[in-house]
This record gives sequence, structure tokens and C-alpha cells, in this order.
Amino acid sequence: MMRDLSVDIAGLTFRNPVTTASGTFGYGEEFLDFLDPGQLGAIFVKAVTAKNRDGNAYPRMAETTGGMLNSVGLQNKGVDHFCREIYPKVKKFDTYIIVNVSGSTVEEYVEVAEQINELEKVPAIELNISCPNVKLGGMAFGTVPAMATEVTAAVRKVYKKVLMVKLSPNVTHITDIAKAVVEGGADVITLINTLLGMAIDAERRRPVLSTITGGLSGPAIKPVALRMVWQVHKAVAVPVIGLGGIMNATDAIEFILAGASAIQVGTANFIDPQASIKIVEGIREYLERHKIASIKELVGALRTE
Amino acid sequence: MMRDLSVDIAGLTFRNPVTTASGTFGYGEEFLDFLDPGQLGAIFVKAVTAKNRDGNAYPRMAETTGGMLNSVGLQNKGVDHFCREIYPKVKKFDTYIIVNVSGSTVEEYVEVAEQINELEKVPAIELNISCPNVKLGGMAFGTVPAMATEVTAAVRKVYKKVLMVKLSPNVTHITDIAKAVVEGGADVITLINTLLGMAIDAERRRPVLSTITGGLSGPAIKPVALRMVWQVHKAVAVPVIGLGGIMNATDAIEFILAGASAIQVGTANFIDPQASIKIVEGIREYLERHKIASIKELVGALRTE
Amino acid sequence: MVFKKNVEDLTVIRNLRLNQRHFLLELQSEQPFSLLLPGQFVQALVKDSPSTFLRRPFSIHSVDIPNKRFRLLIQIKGQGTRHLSLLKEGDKLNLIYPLGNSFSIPTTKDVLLVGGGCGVAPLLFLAQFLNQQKIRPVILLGFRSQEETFEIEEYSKYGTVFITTDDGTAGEKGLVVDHSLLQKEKLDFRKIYCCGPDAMMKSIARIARWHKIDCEVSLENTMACGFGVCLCCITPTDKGNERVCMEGPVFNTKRLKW
Amino acid sequence: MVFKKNVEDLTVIRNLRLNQRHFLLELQSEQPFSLLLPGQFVQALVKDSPSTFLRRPFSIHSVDIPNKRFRLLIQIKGQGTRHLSLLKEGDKLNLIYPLGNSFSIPTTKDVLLVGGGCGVAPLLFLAQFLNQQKIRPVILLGFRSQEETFEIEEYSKYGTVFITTDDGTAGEKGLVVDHSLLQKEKLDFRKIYCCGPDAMMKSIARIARWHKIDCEVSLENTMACGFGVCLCCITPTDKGNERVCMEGPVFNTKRLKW
Ligand SMILES: Cc1cc2nc3c(=O)[nH]c(=O)nc-3n(C[C@H](O)[C@H](O)[C@H](O)COP(=O)(O)OP(=O)(O)OC[C@H]3O[C@@H](n4cnc5c(N)ncnc54)[C@H](O)[C@@H]3O)c2cc1C
Ligand SMILES: Cc1cc2nc3c(=O)[nH]c(=O)nc-3n(C[C@H](O)[C@H](O)[C@H](O)COP(=O)(O)OP(=O)(O)OC[C@H]3O[C@@H](n4cnc5c(N)ncnc54)[C@H](O)[C@@H]3O)c2cc1C
Ligand SMILES: Cc1cc2nc3c(=O)[nH]c(=O)nc-3n(C[C@H](O)[C@H](O)[C@H](O)COP(=O)(O)O)c2cc1C
Ligand SMILES: Cc1cc2nc3c(=O)[nH]c(=O)nc-3n(C[C@H](O)[C@H](O)[C@H](O)COP(=O)(O)O)c2cc1C
Ligand code: FES
Ligand code: FES
Repeated sequence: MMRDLSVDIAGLTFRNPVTTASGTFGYGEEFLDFLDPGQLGAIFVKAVTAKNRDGNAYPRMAETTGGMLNSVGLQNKGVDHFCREIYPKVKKFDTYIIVNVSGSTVEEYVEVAEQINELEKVPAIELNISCPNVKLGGMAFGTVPAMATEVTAAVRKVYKKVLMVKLSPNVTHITDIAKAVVEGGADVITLINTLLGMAIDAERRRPVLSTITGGLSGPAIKPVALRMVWQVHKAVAVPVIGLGGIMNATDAIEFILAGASAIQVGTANFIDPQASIKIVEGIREYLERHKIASIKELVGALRTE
Repeated sequence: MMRDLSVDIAGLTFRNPVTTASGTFGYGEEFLDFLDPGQLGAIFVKAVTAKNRDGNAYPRMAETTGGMLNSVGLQNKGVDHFCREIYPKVKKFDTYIIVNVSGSTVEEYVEVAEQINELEKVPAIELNISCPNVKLGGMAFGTVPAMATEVTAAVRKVYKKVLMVKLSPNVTHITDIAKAVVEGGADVITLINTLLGMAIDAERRRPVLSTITGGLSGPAIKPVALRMVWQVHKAVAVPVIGLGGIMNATDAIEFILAGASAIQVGTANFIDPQASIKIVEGIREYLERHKIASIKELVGALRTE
Repeated sequence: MVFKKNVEDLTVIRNLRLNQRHFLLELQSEQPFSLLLPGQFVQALVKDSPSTFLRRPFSIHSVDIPNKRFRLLIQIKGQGTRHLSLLKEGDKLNLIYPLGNSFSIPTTKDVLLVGGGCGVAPLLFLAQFLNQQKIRPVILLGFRSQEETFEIEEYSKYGTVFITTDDGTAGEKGLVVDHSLLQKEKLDFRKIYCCGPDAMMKSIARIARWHKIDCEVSLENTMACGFGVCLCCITPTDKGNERVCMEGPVFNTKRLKW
Repeated sequence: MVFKKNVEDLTVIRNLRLNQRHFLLELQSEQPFSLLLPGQFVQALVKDSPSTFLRRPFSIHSVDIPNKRFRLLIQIKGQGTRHLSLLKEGDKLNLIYPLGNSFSIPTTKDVLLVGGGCGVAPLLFLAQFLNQQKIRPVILLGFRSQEETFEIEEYSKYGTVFITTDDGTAGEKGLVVDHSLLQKEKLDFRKIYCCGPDAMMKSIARIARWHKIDCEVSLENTMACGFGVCLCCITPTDKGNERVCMEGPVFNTKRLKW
């Protein structure tokens, strides 16, 4: 029997629920030696901001138990460069290209979203609201519900296609933020971004990262991510895309059971650049073994009675 | 040269900065085959509540990458039982016995603190404010600054010795909560308690824990814990006791550099019941190797210039 | 009973593969054992297995006190046991032991031991121990198939062995609870000791209750510490939630909420 | 340059311990190599090491193209390299390779190679490669002590070797930058290739600049991916922050902000 792996995400039909997380898949090109993007449900490309950003100073990475910290800091060449240089290449991939949009002010998010809106082959953007708000002194948009609503609504006005908003897990009540972005007009919620962490080199008595703190990713954070996907899935009506430490098909199934309509593979790409396509295969085997016709049956199907 | 490992915690002199985390060391007795409590700076015993609590249903544990989830749920026989049955045994240990005090209402915290205040050999309590407030529908005391201040102040009124407050990491701004408990009269801040997480058994399509979500501990959470200790140490003037994933002396030194005046060994006790005393030894070696006379010199001594 | 728990690096002196899923580890201690009792278990540290964070509990399968040796019988379930199956002669295995209570000494000679799956593990030690008390138990063991049976001769040294297999390739076909031994109107036993999957132990407990036979079971449970401090391994009993690793793993079924 | 990156399980055909801290891994591939160039590196997956989450980068030390083999020269630093040092003949090692750019082909025959510590690793492959271009370089290698020197004869096949040791037990005493070869008023080299600790490479770069000699260095860096997607491994250059794993690891020192 054929197993149906396709999922519907706010009107887009992904051929399977497996996508790749922003910042861990470059612009896709770097993976062409390893896989065919056409085998993935979608790819989420690296954050794009209004202007060129150099990112943070080196060192930007620290390994931790079951994970890593990064402080890349949105290094990218800006939205013009993306549209001119990157888009012509990535638009050829036989999968959805979704652009992760970042900024430091509402205006910047809007500016980038407006330009990406013009790109025919980009059916959706993912607003990354974990970035610091420079105007408000570094507070992140993703941690205050009213601000989350505001930035989402502002982008919603100019962006005509599918609007995804990616949440930060560094909050007391993730469901409040989720409801706030839905109120602002989000079609889809992605979670989680990285947990704020820190690493210290005891011998040198220094922080490992140039920025002292950074974002924690990898299997270490999976339990937190699963919990938030579960909470948000129950709290809002829009589809959820889940991620955080997914390394294999079993992890992916767990997120889907918790309520994710699709998943993203992040840090796992570094350890096995073919992780994402192996996960597609593993999900197919799971459906086979459990005699489930469609992956859609599993979304949020956790048995808690 | 003799290395001085002693630290001052709000007037108490711990013989070394290594203590054991509540809920991971029983009442100390279970460890007598493995170590001499007199070699530790202090021991923090399992949470005590006003009345007997059965805790949550089985299963209460799930292993995760570099950590574990638990949903023990404050199982204990209540404060009367503690004073009558446990205290006479633990008071003989040649170290500080610090009681972790939990509750569901302000009144319960106060009631337990009052009774523990009478125990001569207990020089301090650690208020565990990560518990749900039953009156306010399950919201935790540790997530709302005003509530954190309220419960701390109420206990402060009746508790005459050293008052430590243990913070939950599941908040947007840990420094706000830290300042709130200092305002309420905390002498010392302990952090972090467990991160809220979840585990799913993909084959059975069920949550692993009877309570669906539980508390994540172990090295997986160390980066988050270090970050919070660093933030809180900079934000408040009271001493900080740091914990979260400490497995060895290097981890302990990292917490001390980040600003912890003492540390607690938690989940590591399960994997190596002698972890705490090995950490004491390892800290001594570190001081030796780096020719540092006193561990006090290292508290918050992270070089960030 | 007072005995001291040790944390010790034992030396693997044999790793014998019994079949695809089971292996025997024979371990050498440096120091004489404090009292070891049947039903007690060890907590084994699995090194170099990234997905195995906590220790893994295994019953003591049989002992050789004079030579300071004991054996574990292990079924490969996941990463932890798979890693242990790769241990070689001379390797070290760090254990915390002995842990838990033990099977009680019976006041009768009419004793039945029932085991299924890796639940047979503690029964060999128990049978050895009963022999020392001049008791020769009847031993009923359940396996998947002829292929998966093991150590039948070993058990036969200490009692009369009956077996069942799921597929009937050895002994009676079916589950242990269906064995003809247990189908009689009146059973000849005054005490049953049982270890195996939960469902099996519950069935045996029901049969025992029906026949008014005293019954002890050794419970499995997910454990974080194994020595009583984490309170993760509880089971509801007539005294509330008790710790399987301390008040158990052996419980009289009268005391369980089954 | 176009080549395809592979993810492949290679077979360890030799693990030779050179001294306390260094070992050589000889690896067999199943498939013919796409182009391999000196300066390129691999990302090795360290299995069964709980504290090693990410892959570990190592330079290609020498190649045997016809036999589909190459070697890594590894210094034991932490858990990851310690685990790799335990690999045995027949074991598999999963690599992503080849990664990074390469040393450029020199336009002169007056070439100096300078290496220190495990920074000597890529220089053997480079020397082999230069020989194919009919260039016999001068090779200056720095070690801690006589005891820690290795493969001198190997390097000598491809060039004239000079060494320094920290303690003077072999070659000249001191650091490579202090070697008499580099103290002359006018140096005989038109191109220097250098690999080693940052401080050493910076000193060599300074000397090269002073003498107006073209100089290329192979940078070390903490890497998460190794193939250009994480942006963790950047170094500031005249073109902004560039990726050491893609635009590097080899950079002409003119381009670095040193
Ligand atoms: C007191 C006690 C004594 C035991 N004695 C033995 C023995 O003598 N021989 C033997 O082979 N096994 C014994 N076990 C079971 C053994 O501990 C588990 O099979 C083992 O921990 C599995 O580890 P793993 O890493 O291979 O599997 P994991 O990867 O941890 O798990 C694989 C599968 O087994 C399940 N599982 C894991 N641990 C347990 C557990 N403790 N109870 C029930 N299910 C579990 C998991 O849910 C999962 O589905 C005993 C358990 C206890 C509590
Ligand atoms: C392009 C490239 C090529 C390399 N080629 C070789 C080679 O041919 N042979 C060789 O022995 N080594 C080489 N290295 C260095 C090697 O990758 C590290 O020594 C190794 O990753 C250490 O792993 P570990 O788990 O043993 O140590 P860890 O436990 O990770 O670290 C031990 C110590 O080494 C430091 N360290 C770890 N990784 C690096 C790094 N990438 N750069 C600088 N310091 C680090 C840590 O800060 C720590 O102090 C190369 C590195 C790069 C980036
Ligand atoms: C090196 C690195 C760079 C990242 N860059 C971005 C980014 O540009 N935009 C974004 O929304 N998330 C970014 N993330 C976060 C990931 O997309 C993802 O949310 C996070 O890593 C958790 O998933 P994982 O554990 O599967 O990696 C980055 C993560 C890493 C490790
Ligand atoms: C099984 C278990 C039980 C716990 N019980 C308590 C408790 O009763 N009171 C409390 O304040 N913290 C309790 N904790 C939290 C620990 O004290 C500690 O804050 C947390 O585990 C993080 O530290 P670790 O990673 O070193 O374990 C418990 C943790 C575990 C794993
Ligand atoms: S396993 Fe910790 S109390 Fe039993
Ligand atoms: S290591 Fe990831 S970009 Fe270089």
C-alpha cells in the first residue's frame, strides 16, 4: 500500500512533513552534493535582513552535552543581495523555498517581507521574532505578546502569501506568544528557536563565545521543544511546524504526535547532511509498520487518555 | 600550600562550595554507604510540604539525551514526619542540613517554614517556588515577580535564619524574579530548578510520563543554567548557589566563575553517588594547578573584557 | 538486613552469548562480597553510549561467593544493553550493588518459581539459595521458542524444570500461565516466586490468590538512581507509594494494588 | 574547482601510534576519489563518545590515490580524538570529505613549508603534491622534543627537512620562528606555506611580510558543519567575514586581518 506522506500547511501541500531549519541549511546549494532538495517538503533558508550584516565576532560556537551553542548573529548579505544573487539559484529547486525574515525593528521586518513578497517561487516567509529589538533596548519581539502581535500584524499588511512566525522558547508562557501572533495574522507557527545558554572555558576562565551567551540547539533541547509544540498545538487553531533537536525519524514522529503538521531538521544537518532524507524514509517505514495510510492521521494524535 | 575551599553564604561558612541538590540526595542517609556527608559544604534534603503527599502516578521518569525528565511531584510524608522521624537522624551529620520547603499556597510555605525554624541544626531553608499555586489555578509562584516577592516576604516574617529561594528557569526574565525575591527578603538565591519538558513514546503513541510533562535535569540543561547564574549574579547583591547539569569539577568551576558562591550536585548523584566528593577533590586540584589560594577568588571571576 | 552498597569496577571474565537476544556476563570483584541475596540487583554504568545517560538495572543471576564472582543475564533491548553485549573479557564494568530487598525465605518446601523472558534472571540465584535451605523448587520457565531457551540444565541442578514456548518448539506450547502445572483444581504449592513481564506476573498473582498461595513478585520499573533517593520508581502498595528499588523489587502480591 | 563531497564509511586499515599524543589513521575508500587537494580536510564522526556531539575536522595528511587510500595525522586533545585513537583495523570511520579549498600551486620553486604541532599534518600531502610539480620544498617542522618527532624520513622524501624542538633534544632548540633559516637578512624563499598554532602562523606571516614573501596559512577554527552552512567558523578578511571551512582553511595572509 502507498503511504501518503503529504501534509497541508495553510494551503501549501508539502510532499512530506520534513523540512530544514533556517540557519542550518545555508541556501540549499551547499547540500546539493548530499541530497536532492526535491525529496524534502520544503527548505527554510538562512535569515535575511534588510541590510548586510557581518554577524558576531569569532568564536561563534561551543559544543555542549547533546547540543551546541551558536552566536552567528544573522550574518547575511541583505535582502537585495538575496533577491538578486541567491533567489535565481534556489528557485530552481523542486521544493518550496521559504525565507526566514529577521530584523531589529518593525520597519525592517516589513521592508524585507515586502521585497520577498515579490518573489514568485517563495510561497511563504518565516518571521524570526527571536531577534533583539534595538529600539526597545534589546528586548526580543518574541518575548512580549503585544510586540509579537504588532510585528506580525505589520508584516501581515504587506505580505500576501503564507505567513509563518517562528517563536522563541525563552518565555514563561509560550501559548501567550502563540496566541498573540495568531491575533496578528500568522497562518502558521514554527517553534522552537534556540534556548539562551552560555559556555565557559574553565581553564582560560573565559566565556567560549565572543558574545558570552548564545543559542542552544540539538537533542539536548528536544524535551523542551516537544513540550512547547504540545502546548501550542492545543492552544491555537493554526498549523504548527515543530523543531528542536530532531535527529531521526523517531524524533520527528514524536513532534508530529505532539501536534506538529511538519517538522524541521536543524543541527542534525551538521552531523549528517543526509539526516533530512533519512528521516523521510524513516517516517515512511513507521507508517508501513503501523499500517497508517497517511501521516496526517498522526498529527496531534498523542494518546493521553 | 593549603588551598582554602571554604565559602561564606550569608553568614554560614561552608567548608567547601559543594552541596547536593534537593530531591537527588534523599535525606542523606541513603548515601552513607557511599560518602561521608561531613566532606560536603552542605546537603539540601528533599522537599518538605505541610502534609503528606503521595506524588504523581507512575511512570515518573524518562531518559533524554544528556538528561532526564522527572515528575515525582513532591512526594514526602509532611513536615511533622520530617521533624519527628527524619530530623533526629540527619542532625547528626557533620555538615549543614538545609531543608527544601515547598507548598501550594503562601500559607503552606509559611506553615512549613515556621516549623523548620524550630529545628536547631537546620541553619537555612530553601524555598522551592517552582510549585503551582493552587489558588491561582496552577500558576507557579516562581514565574510572576509579584507572587515571588509575596511568598518570600511572608516566609521571611516567620523564618529567622538564612532564607534561600530556589528559582524556576521557565521564565522570560530570570533577573526580574531574582530581584523580586531579594525584595521579599531572600538572603541567597539558588538556581536553577528543572526546565519544563516532555517525552513521547513514538511506538505506543503515548507520553512517557503519567503527568505528560515533567522537569528536565542533567548536563543537557547546563548551558541554560550557567547563563542564568551569570545573569542573576550580575543583577543582585546576594550570594547565588548554582546548579543544573553539574557532573564534574570542571562544570562546578564554570558555575563558580559565572558567579555561584556554592554549587549543588543533582542528577549526577544518580549516575555516580560519589560525584559530589569527587567534585570537591577536583576543585582542590584546580586551585592547585592554577595556584589559587582560595576558591572565593573565583566567584564571578569570569574574564569578559 | 544490613549490608553496604558498593560502587565498584568489576572485571568481565566472560561474556557468553546465549542466543540472538540474551547474553551472560560473568563478573569478578576484587573484594569479598557483603551479603548478596536472591532478588537483589545491580545498577550498571554503560560507558560510551551517547543515548544511555542513566545506569541500567539488572538482577543478580547467580553467584559464586568463594571466588567473588556473580553473573548477570541480560536481554538486549535498546542501546544500553546492546553496548553491554559488546563487553569483552578483561573490560571493566562499573556497578553499584547490591541493591534492593530480596525474596523471602519460605516457610514451606512446596515452592514454585515462575519466570518469563529476562524475568528468569533472578530465579537461578533464588533456586541456588533455596537449595541451601534444603528446598528443591519446581521451576517453570517461559521462552519464545526452542531457539531461545537457555540454561535449562543449569536450573535443573536446583529443581524440577518445566518450560513453555510461545510456538511450542520446546515444552508445552503457550504462555507460562497456561502450563498444565497451573491448570489443576488444587495446586501443590504453598509459595510462588515470580518474575517476568507485568502481565504475566499479574496472571500468576491471580492464580495464586485463587488458590490461596503466598506469592512474591519481582517488579520491573524505570529507575533513575536505584538506591532510593529519586523516588522515580514507585509502585502503589498498602503503605502508599513505595520505592521498587528499596522496599522492592520483591513484593508480596498481597501488598500490591493489582 | 568542482568536486563532489561524499559522506562515506571508510575502513581503517592501520592505526599507527607515533608517540604519546599522535597517531596516524590510514583509511580505505570503496570508491575512487574525486579530486583531493593539499590543504583540504575531512569531518570525522566520532561514534560512542557521549561528550563528542559534533564531527571533528582533520587535514588530509597524505594520499595514495591509486589504492583509494589517505591518511590522517591526529593529535590527541580531548575526548573526540582520544576515541579515534582507539579505532582498530577493520573499524569504520564515517567522513564527510573532501572539504575546504587548498594551498595554491606556487609560481616559484623557492618554497618553504613551516609546520608546528599537529599543524604539520597537511604539509606532507602538500610536499607530495609539490614534488609532482617538480618542486622540492624546504620543510621546517617544530616539535616539543626528540621523543615527539615523527615521520622525518617521510618528509625528507619530498624536500629538505629542518627541525626545531622546544627542549633542543633534536634539531635547533626553540620555536620554528627562531630557526636560523629564518634569521638571515635575506631569505631565499618566494613562497611560504604554513600551518600550526595561531601564534606561530602570525609570527611566520610577519616574517614573510617583512621579506615580501607570499605566504599562505591553513587556519584552525571551531566548526559545527565544515561545509559552509552554519557560519560558525568565520575569520575576518578583506572581503568581510569569510568561512574557514569554505573560503578556507587556506588563506593568503595578505587577505587576513592579522
Ligand atoms: C530491578 C530490575 C531488574 C532487572 N533485571 C534485569 C535482568 O536481570 N536482565 C535483563 O535483561 N533486564 C533486567 N531488567 C530490565 C533492564 O533494566 C532493561 O531492559 C534495560 O534497562 C534496558 O536498557 P536499554 O538501554 O537496552 O534499553 P532502552 O533503550 O532504555 O529501552 C528499550 C526499551 O525497553 C524499555 N525499558 C527500558 N528500561 C526498562 C525497565 N527498567 N523496565 C521496563 N522497560 C524498560 C523502554 O521503554 C524501551 O521500550 C531489570 C529491571 C529492573 C528494574
Ligand atoms: C581545518 C582543520 C583541520 C585540522 N586538522 C587537524 C589535523 O590534521 N590533525 C589534528 O590532530 N588536528 C587537526 N585539527 C584540530 C582538530 O580538529 C581538533 O584538535 C579536534 O577537533 C579536537 O577534538 P577533541 O574532541 O579531541 O577535543 P575537544 O575535547 O573538543 O577539545 C580539546 C581542546 O582542544 C580545543 N579545540 C577543539 N577543537 C578545536 C579546533 N577546531 N581548533 C582549535 N582548538 C580546538 C578545545 O577548545 C579544547 O581546549 C584541525 C582543525 C581544523 C579546523
Ligand atoms: C548555527 C545556527 C544558525 C541558526 N540561524 C538561524 C536563523 O538565521 N534564523 C532562525 O530563525 N533560526 C536560526 N537557527 C535556529 C534553528 O533554525 C533552530 O530553530 C534551532 O537550532 C533548534 O533546532 P535544532 O535543535 O534542530 O537545531 C540557527 C541555529 C543554528 C544552530
Ligand atoms: C528526581 C528529581 C527530584 C527532584 N526533587 C526536587 C525537590 O523536591 N525540590 C527541588 O527544589 N528540586 C527538586 N529537583 C530539582 C533538582 O534539585 C535540581 O534543581 C535540578 O535537577 C537541576 O539540577 P541537576 O541538573 O544537577 O539535576 C529534583 C530533581 C530530580 C531529578
Ligand atoms: S530508582 Fe530512585 S528511588 Fe528507586
Ligand atoms: S563550519 Fe559551518 S560554515 Fe564553516
